[in-house]
Amino acid sequence: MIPHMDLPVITETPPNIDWWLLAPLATVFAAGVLGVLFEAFVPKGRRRGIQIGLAVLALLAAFVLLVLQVGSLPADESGVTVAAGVLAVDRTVIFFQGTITVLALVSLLLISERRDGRDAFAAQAATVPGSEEERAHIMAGSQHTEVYPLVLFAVLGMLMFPASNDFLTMFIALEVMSLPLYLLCGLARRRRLFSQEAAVKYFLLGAFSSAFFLFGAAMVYGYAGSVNFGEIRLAVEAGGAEIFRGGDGEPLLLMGIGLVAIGLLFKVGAVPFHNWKPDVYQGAPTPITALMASCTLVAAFGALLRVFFVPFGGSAESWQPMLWVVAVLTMVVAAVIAVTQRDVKRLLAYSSVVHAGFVLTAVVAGSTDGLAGAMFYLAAYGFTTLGAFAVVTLVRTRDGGQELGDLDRWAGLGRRSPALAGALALFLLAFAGIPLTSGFIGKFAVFEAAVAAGATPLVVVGVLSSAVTAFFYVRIIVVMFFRDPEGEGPTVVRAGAATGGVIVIGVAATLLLGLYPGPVLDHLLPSSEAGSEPVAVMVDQASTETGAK
Amino acid sequence: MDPMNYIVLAALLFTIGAVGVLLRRNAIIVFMCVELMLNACNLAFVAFARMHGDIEGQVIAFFVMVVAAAEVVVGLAIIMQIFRTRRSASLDDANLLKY
Amino acid sequence: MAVTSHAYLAADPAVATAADSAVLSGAWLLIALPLAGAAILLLGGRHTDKWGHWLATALPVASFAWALLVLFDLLGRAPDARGVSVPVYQWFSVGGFEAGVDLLVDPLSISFVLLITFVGSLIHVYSVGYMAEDPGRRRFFAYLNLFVAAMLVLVLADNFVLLFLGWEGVGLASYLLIGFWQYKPSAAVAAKKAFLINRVGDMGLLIAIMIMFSALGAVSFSDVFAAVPGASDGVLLAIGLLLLLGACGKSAQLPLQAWLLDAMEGPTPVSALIHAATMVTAGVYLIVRAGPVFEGAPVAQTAVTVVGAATMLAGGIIASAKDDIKKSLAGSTMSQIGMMVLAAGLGPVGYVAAIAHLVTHGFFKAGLFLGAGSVMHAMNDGVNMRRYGGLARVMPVTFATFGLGYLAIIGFPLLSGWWTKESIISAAFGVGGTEGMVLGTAVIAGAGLTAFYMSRMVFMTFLGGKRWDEGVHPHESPVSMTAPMVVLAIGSVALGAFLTLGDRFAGFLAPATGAHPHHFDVAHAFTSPYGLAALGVMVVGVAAAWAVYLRKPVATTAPKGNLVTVAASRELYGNEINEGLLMRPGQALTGALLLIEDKVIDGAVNGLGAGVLDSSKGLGRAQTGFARTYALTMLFGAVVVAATLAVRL
Amino acid sequence: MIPWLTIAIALPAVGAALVWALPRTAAKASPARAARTAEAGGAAEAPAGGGGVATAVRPATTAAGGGSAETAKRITLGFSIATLLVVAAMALRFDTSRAASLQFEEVHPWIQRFGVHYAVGVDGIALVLILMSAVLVPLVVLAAWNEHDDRFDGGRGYFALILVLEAMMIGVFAATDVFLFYVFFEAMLIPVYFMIGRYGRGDGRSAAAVKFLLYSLAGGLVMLVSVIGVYVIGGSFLWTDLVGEGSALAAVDPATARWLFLGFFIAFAIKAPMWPVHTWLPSAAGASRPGTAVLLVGVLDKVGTYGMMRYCLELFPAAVSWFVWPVVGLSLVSIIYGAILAIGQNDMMRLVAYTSVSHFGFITLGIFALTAQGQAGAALYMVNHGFATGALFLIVGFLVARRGSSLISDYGGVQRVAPKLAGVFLVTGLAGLALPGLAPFVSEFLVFVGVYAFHPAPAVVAAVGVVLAALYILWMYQRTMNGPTKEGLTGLRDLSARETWAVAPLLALILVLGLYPQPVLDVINPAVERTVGIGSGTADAAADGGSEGASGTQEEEGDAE
Repeated sequence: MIPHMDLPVITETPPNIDWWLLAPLATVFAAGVLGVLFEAFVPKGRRRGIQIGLAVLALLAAFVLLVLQVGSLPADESGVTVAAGVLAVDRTVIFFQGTITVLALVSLLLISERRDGRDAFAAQAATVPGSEEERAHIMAGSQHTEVYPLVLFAVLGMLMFPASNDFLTMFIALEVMSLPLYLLCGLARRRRLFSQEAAVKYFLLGAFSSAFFLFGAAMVYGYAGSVNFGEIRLAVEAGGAEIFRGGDGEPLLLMGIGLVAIGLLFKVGAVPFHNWKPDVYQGAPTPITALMASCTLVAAFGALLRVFFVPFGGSAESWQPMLWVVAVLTMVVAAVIAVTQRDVKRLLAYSSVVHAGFVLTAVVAGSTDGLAGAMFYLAAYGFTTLGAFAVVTLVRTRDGGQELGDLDRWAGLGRRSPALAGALALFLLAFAGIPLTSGFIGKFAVFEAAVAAGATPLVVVGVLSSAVTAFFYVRIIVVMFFRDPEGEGPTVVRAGAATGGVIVIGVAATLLLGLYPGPVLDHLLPSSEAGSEPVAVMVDQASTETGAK
Repeated sequence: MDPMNYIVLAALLFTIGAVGVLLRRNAIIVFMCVELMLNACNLAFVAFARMHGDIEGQVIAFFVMVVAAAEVVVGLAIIMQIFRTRRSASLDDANLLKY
Repeated sequence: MAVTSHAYLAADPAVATAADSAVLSGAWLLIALPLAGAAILLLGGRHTDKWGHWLATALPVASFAWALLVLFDLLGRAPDARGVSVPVYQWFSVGGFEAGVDLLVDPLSISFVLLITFVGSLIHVYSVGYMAEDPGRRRFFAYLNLFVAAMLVLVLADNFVLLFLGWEGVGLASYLLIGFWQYKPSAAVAAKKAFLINRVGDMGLLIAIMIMFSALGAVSFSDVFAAVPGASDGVLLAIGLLLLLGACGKSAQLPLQAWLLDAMEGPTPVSALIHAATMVTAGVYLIVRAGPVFEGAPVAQTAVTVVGAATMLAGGIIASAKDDIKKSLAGSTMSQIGMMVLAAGLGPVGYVAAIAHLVTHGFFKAGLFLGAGSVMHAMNDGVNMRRYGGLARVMPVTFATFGLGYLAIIGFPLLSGWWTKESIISAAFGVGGTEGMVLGTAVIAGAGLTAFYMSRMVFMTFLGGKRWDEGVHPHESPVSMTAPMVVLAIGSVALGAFLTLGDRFAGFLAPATGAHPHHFDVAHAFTSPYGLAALGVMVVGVAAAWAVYLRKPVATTAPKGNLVTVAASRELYGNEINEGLLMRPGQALTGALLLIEDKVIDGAVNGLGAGVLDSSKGLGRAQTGFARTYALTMLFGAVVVAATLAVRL
Repeated sequence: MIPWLTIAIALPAVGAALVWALPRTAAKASPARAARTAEAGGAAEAPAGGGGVATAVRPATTAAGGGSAETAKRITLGFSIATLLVVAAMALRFDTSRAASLQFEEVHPWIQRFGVHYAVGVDGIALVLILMSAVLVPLVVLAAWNEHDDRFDGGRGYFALILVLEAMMIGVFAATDVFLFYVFFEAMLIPVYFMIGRYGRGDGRSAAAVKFLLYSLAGGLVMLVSVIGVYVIGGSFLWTDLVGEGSALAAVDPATARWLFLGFFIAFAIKAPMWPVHTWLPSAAGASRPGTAVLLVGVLDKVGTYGMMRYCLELFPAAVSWFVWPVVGLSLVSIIYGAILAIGQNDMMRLVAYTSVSHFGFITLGIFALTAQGQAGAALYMVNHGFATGALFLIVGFLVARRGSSLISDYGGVQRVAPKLAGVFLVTGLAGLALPGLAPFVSEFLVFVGVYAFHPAPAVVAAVGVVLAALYILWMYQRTMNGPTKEGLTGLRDLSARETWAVAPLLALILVLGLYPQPVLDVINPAVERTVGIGSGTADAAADGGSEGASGTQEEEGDAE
């Protein structure tokens, strides 16, 4: 029977909302709203400091709350749903949210970094590039402190995305996450034309894809009679809502899966839904690129894993072939294209596409180990990629102006500033999956899951493509260390405390997760003791009332 | 009549929107096509809600409208910005970033 | 019968213990002494320049002395107890494969030891004078000592692996000594050539050892020979032929003869010791030592005799045409060793004859070489006999000694060569049948050739008119050089008789080489038809040489000559054949492989890389920068997704 | 009990950290100076820089080296010697009677989730290989002493990398956990990659480094699949759990076993290097400093052959028989092909590299002959080859240090001016052509005997390599050392004391192991018997009756003793 029929009753006894479990999201949300208010009421001069403080505090608080929540989760069952079943809270979700919060904090360091009083963002985005008033604004040293509230909202969306327990919430989370990012992409201080173009492309394609997602959600709703993941799971097992008991609902479900998949694969940037990534990564202000490359990817995969494992978990054999094809395409095509890239940010964009492909192999595995592998991979990759982008922000053209994207002009960096180049080299080796770095453990985790699930051919493709990727990572090292600097070579602006901190954190995480991943793997990640089916560790209550304790 | 027809209509609208995105150069119109796709989704939700005989789908439609509105705000801002810079709203003019 | 003839080899040899006799258990000193000399001189460096050569000379002498003690010790035993194996230490062993550093002291090996150490010592003495001015004298003596040590290992080894060690050791020593004047490119090339061709032979020996182990299950003489009766003919034949290949390499037998004449680039003492008296005879030793195997493989034996006969004649022909005195002697060496190999191929009958001739040849050939060396010394290192002549008066001692050696080698009755050559001839005919006839005749022909070219050499060098280059003032050599020549001359005269009369040597060797029916009868040697024939051809040979080279003056430059003489002087085109058959194809192959490596194997990899790059550029094109194209690709993606999902329907 | 292996691994690692931690005086060089040294360095890197180079290098080094470079070398030498002492002390405690079983075992859980342990231990083969590595490193350091023409850190980084590499080399031989082995196996590439690309010789060095890395990485990644497969099937990474009848891995069906075997084998074949995946070696050797080449060819490549014995054979006995003949075939090609190409080379470094291709052919041949002699010979060959080829590379290095070129055509008549150097060169060369009395002979001979017992044909074909070896060594020697002395070489220095000390120990080892190898064999044999047990059955299948019967009896006798 369908619980919604007696909706009026609920209005009399309002659903019990567990604020404690909602607290992290609420904190970030509140901070965002507060930030907007500050924009309105705090005088220009003081805004920046306050905004940064607010954002950092909010994220820290959120993280602490998340850590505390782990304790308060019922030990026996995998987790609970809150707010009338729209959000799920289980250990997987908390891991994703925790990772996102930390990564967001780190990238916030990058965002807040500024050199001789100028951060990475346009003085006044509304002004036309090269125009008089732009110059005036620059002179006046005006700046967009709205960046911080926007980041907070984006993070809010990211935190909701993997936690949503129905398609509507997920759609909203998707938009809450994306809309601020669309704007942030357009705010670069230098090369603003690139930045604006990136924003437009990201926005239109993003909207396009979310339309697909939504239509898919509609189809699923049509098939299952509900958008709640738990309900859908039951419906899939039952063969559809009772109007389809004839069993002719299958096409709807498949359409739904497909369209929803498109929306999510776009966000993770899987081939052939990846085109936006290189352009946007290159055009956006590097700190924002870092944010997207780390946090957004984690969030998007969190959602993707949830969708494929919980509501569609019952019909794995129907979507697995699709993911096989996409994964192969992603790993091969992106790796091959990347080989000839010249711009470091585009290169990193393609590399993130390839890594998305590797994670997809774990999704294909469709097992708890796969889930765990993907989670570890994403966390490890997030830190490494943040570090890499941090290094990118430091390498500038001779005139000290904009970042130097062209790799060929990085020659001799390794001899000029060994520490920086060494750090980048470490990150690249981690991307390439060399042992003793986190990248290797991650690769091993996902591939192990895939092989265990019988997807060995996929893994073979994976290792071959990672051999290809190794080629261009190694090429950067060659340029930095083995070539003599042409002329004066690039300048390296002194790393501010923030950027330096980011790099140090990146190095530390990369090495630590590579040398001693045990604690994370054993304690933070779901283990297959609970059951080889991922749903065993992901909450999937059908009833909307279980949020009540 | 068979409520399934509404679904077909929704699919039709969705397709028209998608094709529009592919064919039109003007950013504004492309964006409107996306809105059309969203509305197709709404129609589908409502129709299904009717078929299932509950109101969940209809509620969703309202949420979607709100989101769409928010999207319009952000979208127009971005498009305006690039329009002012380039004095053109044509998507094809904006291709500095490639290869 | 092979086994019975090698009675003590088949039975486990009496293992010498210290209690048994200190002399025997100390047999390793024979090797250790010269080896120590080499080590001291090489590691000691300049410090040893003063006294190094005297030390190096003293050590072989010491070895010789010890060898004498060993000899008497053996003589003091019952003939069948004269084969004593002296284990020193275990070299290496793996799962049933045993290779020990074990020495086998028996009549055969000890005769070689005596020859090597005695002649070796003399040559050391000679070299003291000969190399007096050479800056590298210390190195030279070190190499000589090294050679003596290696050669002793070769003959004393109790298993084929250790024998192989000595086998390649002498090869190395010969390489070093041929190339002693390495700054002369010709010397360097000759040295390399010698080592390479020897390596081909060594490969044969190596494979033979492999077969022994896997088919006969052992590599020590006694075990191998014990296993011979049970072994299949095929195995024995294979081993025999491969051993023959090894022997050919070391003893410069056809088809591996090409290196010996070039080896004359080395200092003359080297030619005397290594390329006349000792090393080149190792092949004969190997064949005799491995007698049981060959007796088990008649075909292999025939092959041996054929090779021997062919080389004997070829060597003689070459020797007859060379104007370079040392090369001519080298040809003669080939020829004589061919004779020994032939004899060794006859089985037990020939063994003693072969070894006896080997020993006497060691003396007179060494003497001849030393004589040649002293002549060259006198002629400012000129080697062209057409620039010699009439040296008899100037260098009486050299002439006398050389002459005695000459008479000995051409088989002048009652001199050393005569006895041993006669016994070979008789052994050859002793085989009987056509084979006997053919081989015997061949040997006699060879004797004739010997008479011819040796007389030619003597006439051109010592007799006739002076044809010296201007500025050459010949003189007799110092005592340190003449003394050894005298000693060797004495040997050339007397040794043959001493060994042969009363079958002394035969009796001594019998337990090692197998009892043999043949008894040497002097009278018979003079009366028997082949005895007379041998004398006849000798006379003819001398006469012919006299007619050409003494009766009318010798041209100072070689005449064009006819096909035969040209071919002979070109060493019967041996080098050309090697070049055409091996070198050029080899170079072509190398070039081809270099190309393949670059174009095919590396090319494949690089091609792969290029392919990736191209496809990368191609796929990169899809990134047009047009948002609408991206939307299109997404739609294409949607189609892919739909298709892959539709699989389910 | 003392964790010997861990100490041996940790010691060099600590040393490396120390060397890196040194204050860098080099970077502080004034720009003008840097520029000047830049030219000097550039000149030095040109391959045929000519005699002038040797002198041109000096100012560069003095400019950059600074005090720290000198101390760096001292520290490096000290730590490498200390490591050698530790390893030697361990070897003395090694119980030869139980050489077949692992000793000095340490097992600590590392990543529980994947059942990964930090597990080390050595059997006879691993022990001798570790010893070899520990011996080579100090000598390499000594030989590379004056090779720091690097103007940015005075070669300090180079010596640090050497120590890092040593730690990993010991680790890879000691690892008894497949995952740990893989970690070292892959991680080792990085230091070598930098040693070639950053501190190498010539313009081609970065290309060569990339080629090396990609080749090895590709192989390693293929192997990763097999490693995972082993874990998924075998349920553990501990070598001790995986081998033997009872293990889940032994029960796997032959088809799967073959795939897993192949995965491992490809990686090892690339590392070894085996024809046709050998082409990275000549370019890498040609572009690397002699010291690097020693460690690369002398030790790193051994990991390939060692892996074949330890992992391919013992983990997948079911698959072995299927691979025997293909591998034997490839080995033969490697032997002949490598030798012929060596003959055709004009660059000594490349020449020696090709000779190694040929020698590795012998090693793999011996391994897959699956007879006691063959495998013992192969194991011994690994050690001997390390010493012999190592010495050869070092001496070529001395020539390069003098003349700035490794081209044979740039030399001639060296013996006249530098007899000591020429003599040492000759002896090592003779070792290279396996002259009896020198170490390589014993191993090569054992391989021959073992292979013939397995089947005559390959043994006979391989025997041709003996002749070719003589040709490539002696011809190189003739062209460089013999003949009239080339002009420009007349001033050539003979071996310095330092250089003598760098090669003398190797020569001594070559001689001793050539005349009395039994002690080493006593350590190796029992370990080998394990794998022979695997092989013999398949050998029966492969080899024909006659020779097989003999070898069979031989093995029994061997066991009896």
